[in-house]
Amino acid sequence: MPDCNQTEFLICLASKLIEDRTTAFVGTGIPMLAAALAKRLHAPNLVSIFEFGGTGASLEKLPLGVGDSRTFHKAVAASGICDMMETAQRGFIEYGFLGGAQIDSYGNLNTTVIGQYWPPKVRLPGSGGANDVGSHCWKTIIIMRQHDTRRFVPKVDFITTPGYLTGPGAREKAGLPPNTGPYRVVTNLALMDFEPETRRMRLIATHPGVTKEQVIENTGFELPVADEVKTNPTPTDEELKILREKIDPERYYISK
Amino acid sequence: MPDCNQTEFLICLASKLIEDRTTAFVGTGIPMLAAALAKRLHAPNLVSIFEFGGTGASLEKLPLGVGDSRTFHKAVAASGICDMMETAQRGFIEYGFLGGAQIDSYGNLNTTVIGQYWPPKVRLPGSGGANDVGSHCWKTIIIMRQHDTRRFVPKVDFITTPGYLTGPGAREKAGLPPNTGPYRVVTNLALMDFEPETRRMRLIATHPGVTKEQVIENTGFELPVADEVKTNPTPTDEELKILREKIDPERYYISK
Amino acid sequence: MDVIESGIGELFQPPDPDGFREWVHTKKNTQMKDKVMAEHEAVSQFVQDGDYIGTELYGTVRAPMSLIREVVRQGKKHLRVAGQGIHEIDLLLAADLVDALDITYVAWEVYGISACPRRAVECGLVKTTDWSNGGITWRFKAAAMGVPFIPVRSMLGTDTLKYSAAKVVKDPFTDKPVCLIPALFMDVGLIHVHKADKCGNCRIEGISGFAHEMARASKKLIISTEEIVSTEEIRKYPEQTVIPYYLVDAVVKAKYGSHPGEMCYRYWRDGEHLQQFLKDSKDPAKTMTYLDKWVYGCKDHQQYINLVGMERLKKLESEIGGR
Amino acid sequence: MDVIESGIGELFQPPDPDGFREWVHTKKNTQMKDKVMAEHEAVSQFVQDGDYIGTELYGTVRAPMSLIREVVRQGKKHLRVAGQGIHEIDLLLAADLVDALDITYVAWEVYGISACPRRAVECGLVKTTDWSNGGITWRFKAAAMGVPFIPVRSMLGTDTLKYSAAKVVKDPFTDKPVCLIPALFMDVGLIHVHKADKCGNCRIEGISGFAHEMARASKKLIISTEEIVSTEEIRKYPEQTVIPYYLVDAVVKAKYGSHPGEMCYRYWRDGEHLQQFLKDSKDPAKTMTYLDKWVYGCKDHQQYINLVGMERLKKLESEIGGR
Repeated sequence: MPDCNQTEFLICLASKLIEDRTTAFVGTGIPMLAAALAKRLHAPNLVSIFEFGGTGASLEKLPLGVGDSRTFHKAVAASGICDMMETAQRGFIEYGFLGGAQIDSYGNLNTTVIGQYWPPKVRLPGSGGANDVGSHCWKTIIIMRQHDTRRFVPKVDFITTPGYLTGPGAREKAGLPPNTGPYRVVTNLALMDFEPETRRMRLIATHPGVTKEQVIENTGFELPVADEVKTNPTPTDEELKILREKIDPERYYISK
Repeated sequence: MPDCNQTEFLICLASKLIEDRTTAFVGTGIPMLAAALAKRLHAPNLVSIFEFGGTGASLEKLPLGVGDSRTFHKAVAASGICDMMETAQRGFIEYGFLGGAQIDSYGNLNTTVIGQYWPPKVRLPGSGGANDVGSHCWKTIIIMRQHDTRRFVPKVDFITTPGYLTGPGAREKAGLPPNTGPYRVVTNLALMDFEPETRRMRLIATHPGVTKEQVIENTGFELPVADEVKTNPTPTDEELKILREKIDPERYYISK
Repeated sequence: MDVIESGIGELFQPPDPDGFREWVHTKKNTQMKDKVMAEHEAVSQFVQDGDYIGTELYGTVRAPMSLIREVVRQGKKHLRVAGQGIHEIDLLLAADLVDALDITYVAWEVYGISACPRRAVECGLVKTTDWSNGGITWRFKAAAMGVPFIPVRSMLGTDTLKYSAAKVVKDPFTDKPVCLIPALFMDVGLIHVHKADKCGNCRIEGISGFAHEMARASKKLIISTEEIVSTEEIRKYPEQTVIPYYLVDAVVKAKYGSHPGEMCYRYWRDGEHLQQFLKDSKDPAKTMTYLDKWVYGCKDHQQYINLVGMERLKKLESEIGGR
Repeated sequence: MDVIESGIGELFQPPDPDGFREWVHTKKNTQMKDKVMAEHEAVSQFVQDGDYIGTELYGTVRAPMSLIREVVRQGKKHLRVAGQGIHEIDLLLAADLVDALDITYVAWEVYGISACPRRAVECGLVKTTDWSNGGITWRFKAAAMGVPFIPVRSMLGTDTLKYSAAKVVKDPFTDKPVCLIPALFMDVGLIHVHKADKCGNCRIEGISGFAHEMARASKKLIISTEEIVSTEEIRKYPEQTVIPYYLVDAVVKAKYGSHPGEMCYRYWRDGEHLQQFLKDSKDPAKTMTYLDKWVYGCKDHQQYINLVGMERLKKLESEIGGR
């Protein structure tokens, strides 16, 4: 591992998944840093969309939440939540970023409760915009800071946000827009995609120093492995410098 | 008849139907003049709402259409058509004004076609906002410039805008908001209301010099007569002066 | 939630949210880039024969008249058209470019009724489906929301519903009947605004009519604008952006683009011009003479403006109310 | 249009467009008149025990914090609450005023998760029904439209739907499943704005969040505002009015009314204050100490502001980004 912490590694890796000249629905936390980093490096034309109405902000200062004034500082538009959700619903948003307390092999996510619904053992924050992002964006990128069997589970306690649900065709059958769904899963150990035929999560790259076996061991469901497993790139000095000095100088996120 | 034409008489009469401190959904033509006159005389606190977004304009100059800039000159709000239609749909608009080529005894109005639907013998302007106004406003005031048997018919060729449809309870059964519907009909001969039990049009007042019999003769359906038939007030000199000099000095409407 | 009644009107453009999404994903570019082009280029590139098109607001008020004249000039055929119809739809009808109208109101308000739609519809040349004004705008709104329909409480119980393509269902929450209005995703939207930057971020002064909804309901969107402003200016007041750039395909500079209609806070309507057309419209030959002079006779909007003359335009500017 | 699935969540406020209309017609005054009053009067007059209330935007961003503190001060009980929940819902929960939550997100974003909702929900004191963020906002939008529901393509296929009170039906136009979100007509809406006139015509700078929808979905609407401006100023730029006067029942002047949250273009959030509360929230006793000091200990918003201190507030003003 390079001279950076896991969060920094994650952010840099997630950032590289964003293509230039696209739109990304940006949520609180790592997605904001990844989008800001991408915008300063390889994706200057990225338009970030925040669910409370900010479109195309400069991202000079890191937003602390999806409605704060930095989400629309020097933005091209500042509207409201319905407009943004409907923009996603109409198919205008390429990338969505999601996280969760639990994930299963189809990329279904739980951010609602641990245990039964009510009263729950642990009450989590809830969907927020996650369900909408996961329903409407073309490609959702899932970020999981802790890759372990408590979080990568055979069955999540509550499907807050749809992944591929029960497998191929299930999203469409449920009425979700076709050809949408989880695209990548980024964790502190590895990078996964979803195998096109089965829609099951698949290991495609590990972080430097992490073995395939380690990843499989820390996954609570059967994890297929791609024919060729690559090694994820270590953050460059430039990436780390921008991240630490420009994007999150107060270390709200990257110190975690 | 006073020294004024029928249009002027109509406008002054319609104007008096508007109570102060209320809202009125104002359409093109006589409604605009009636609202402007009411606002200058007995209803200074009237808030006029135009379907393309103008709310509470000063009405210093007469609008020539429901979207023109005079409909929101010094207005308190200038939004769009959906906001206005939904404001009516939520029950915020007291009065609506309607007209038509044909009307039946339940106050159903036709402004779409004479003859079959397509191809029609005569193509009329269409609903415009009339159907929405007639569906959602609490009290709709119908203005008919020509009271005759060609226009007051047993059955309209096309129900563009709902009156009481087929009678008591029919609006509610169709899904329209309860306790709404036609309130008064103002014509060049008389003033009618709708009998509460039957929801049929009823003669309640005639213009000076017009007899009950004349009104009945010019109505193509059975027209019940109220126990007491009043005589409609002649426009005052003040009303006519304001109407001619302030409201429609170019005589767009009142010369017709 | 049973369907109680289905309108028998033809659905000239059936709602297809998935098709719209797919179109956006494969054909629409979300890059912020310069989209300024001449009206000729915009219309030839983005309007095709057979397209379903919509215009906002309406013929005498902030309508994209310079773009409509260009559509007529290029003779785009077999169009299906929605929107409030006044002068703009008259021109399309007079030039015989329209096959079908989703119609709500085709008259000239204070001025009377134009003969163009009457002729076209009464002789059966143009098919119609009727909606209320709320109804047709809610169709744009449903599309703007990315859903196949929205429920409303208009049109119920009437022939407006019967001859439309709306449906009545029993609402599963209240058990009362509601009207479902099908979304109207358009091929092309044409909107005239006060200010836009070169990427297509737009501002509208005064009422916004149905610009918000139509912009979002259009696969291809051509903006004409009185004025082009810098993106820096747009970024300064982001809450004033009614139409964000990613919805827009072309930005056409068109000062006086709403003439002979008005543009609030800028210029008043040209009543003389409008009333002359209305008179001419009664006679098919005179209607063609009007088109020959004002549309075919001008190579572009600039020539049209020259023909109107600056004296007239300055007068109209002086007649509009301020803030 | 068969119902394919019905969420099993409790509908704490079933959609009733006719009831809302009747309420508007009999109780709401459409007269333009002076509605400025003290927060004590506004809350005591327009919030009742058992009311269903909503707040906009959320605890750290343009939230009606001074009004919420007044609701807590007056101890309004058995509330049912909707909205994004951060600091504002924490206060209501900490004071034990809430029976039921329509919940979408109750965490503090960058700062972590507050213990207040966890305690309240995990011990079963407060009932919940979950929605997505889009879902709950669309509930306001449906109410703002005056209809019983709107169709959306969120929540489908998930437990978010199963435990909500939404329904899935087959769309009669496309034959595909869509989710129907029931309208949420609220008893009371609380919204904090940048500018309002004394009648309640309001302007919001920057993003409008869900103010448009919530204002229109509320039977009673209390506005707090950073600044009161003249009606003449409002009339000059009518397109900037997000909330027209007729929706509003009370206008409360509350400079720094969003503190400890931010108010865009005016003042930045008070991070220290927020993080201190978040720490305190872990311990019920310390949570009460916070309430004692910052809510019960202040007779009104002015005293609260005095307690915060002008030095701190001036610093927050200097930290907010400009245009």
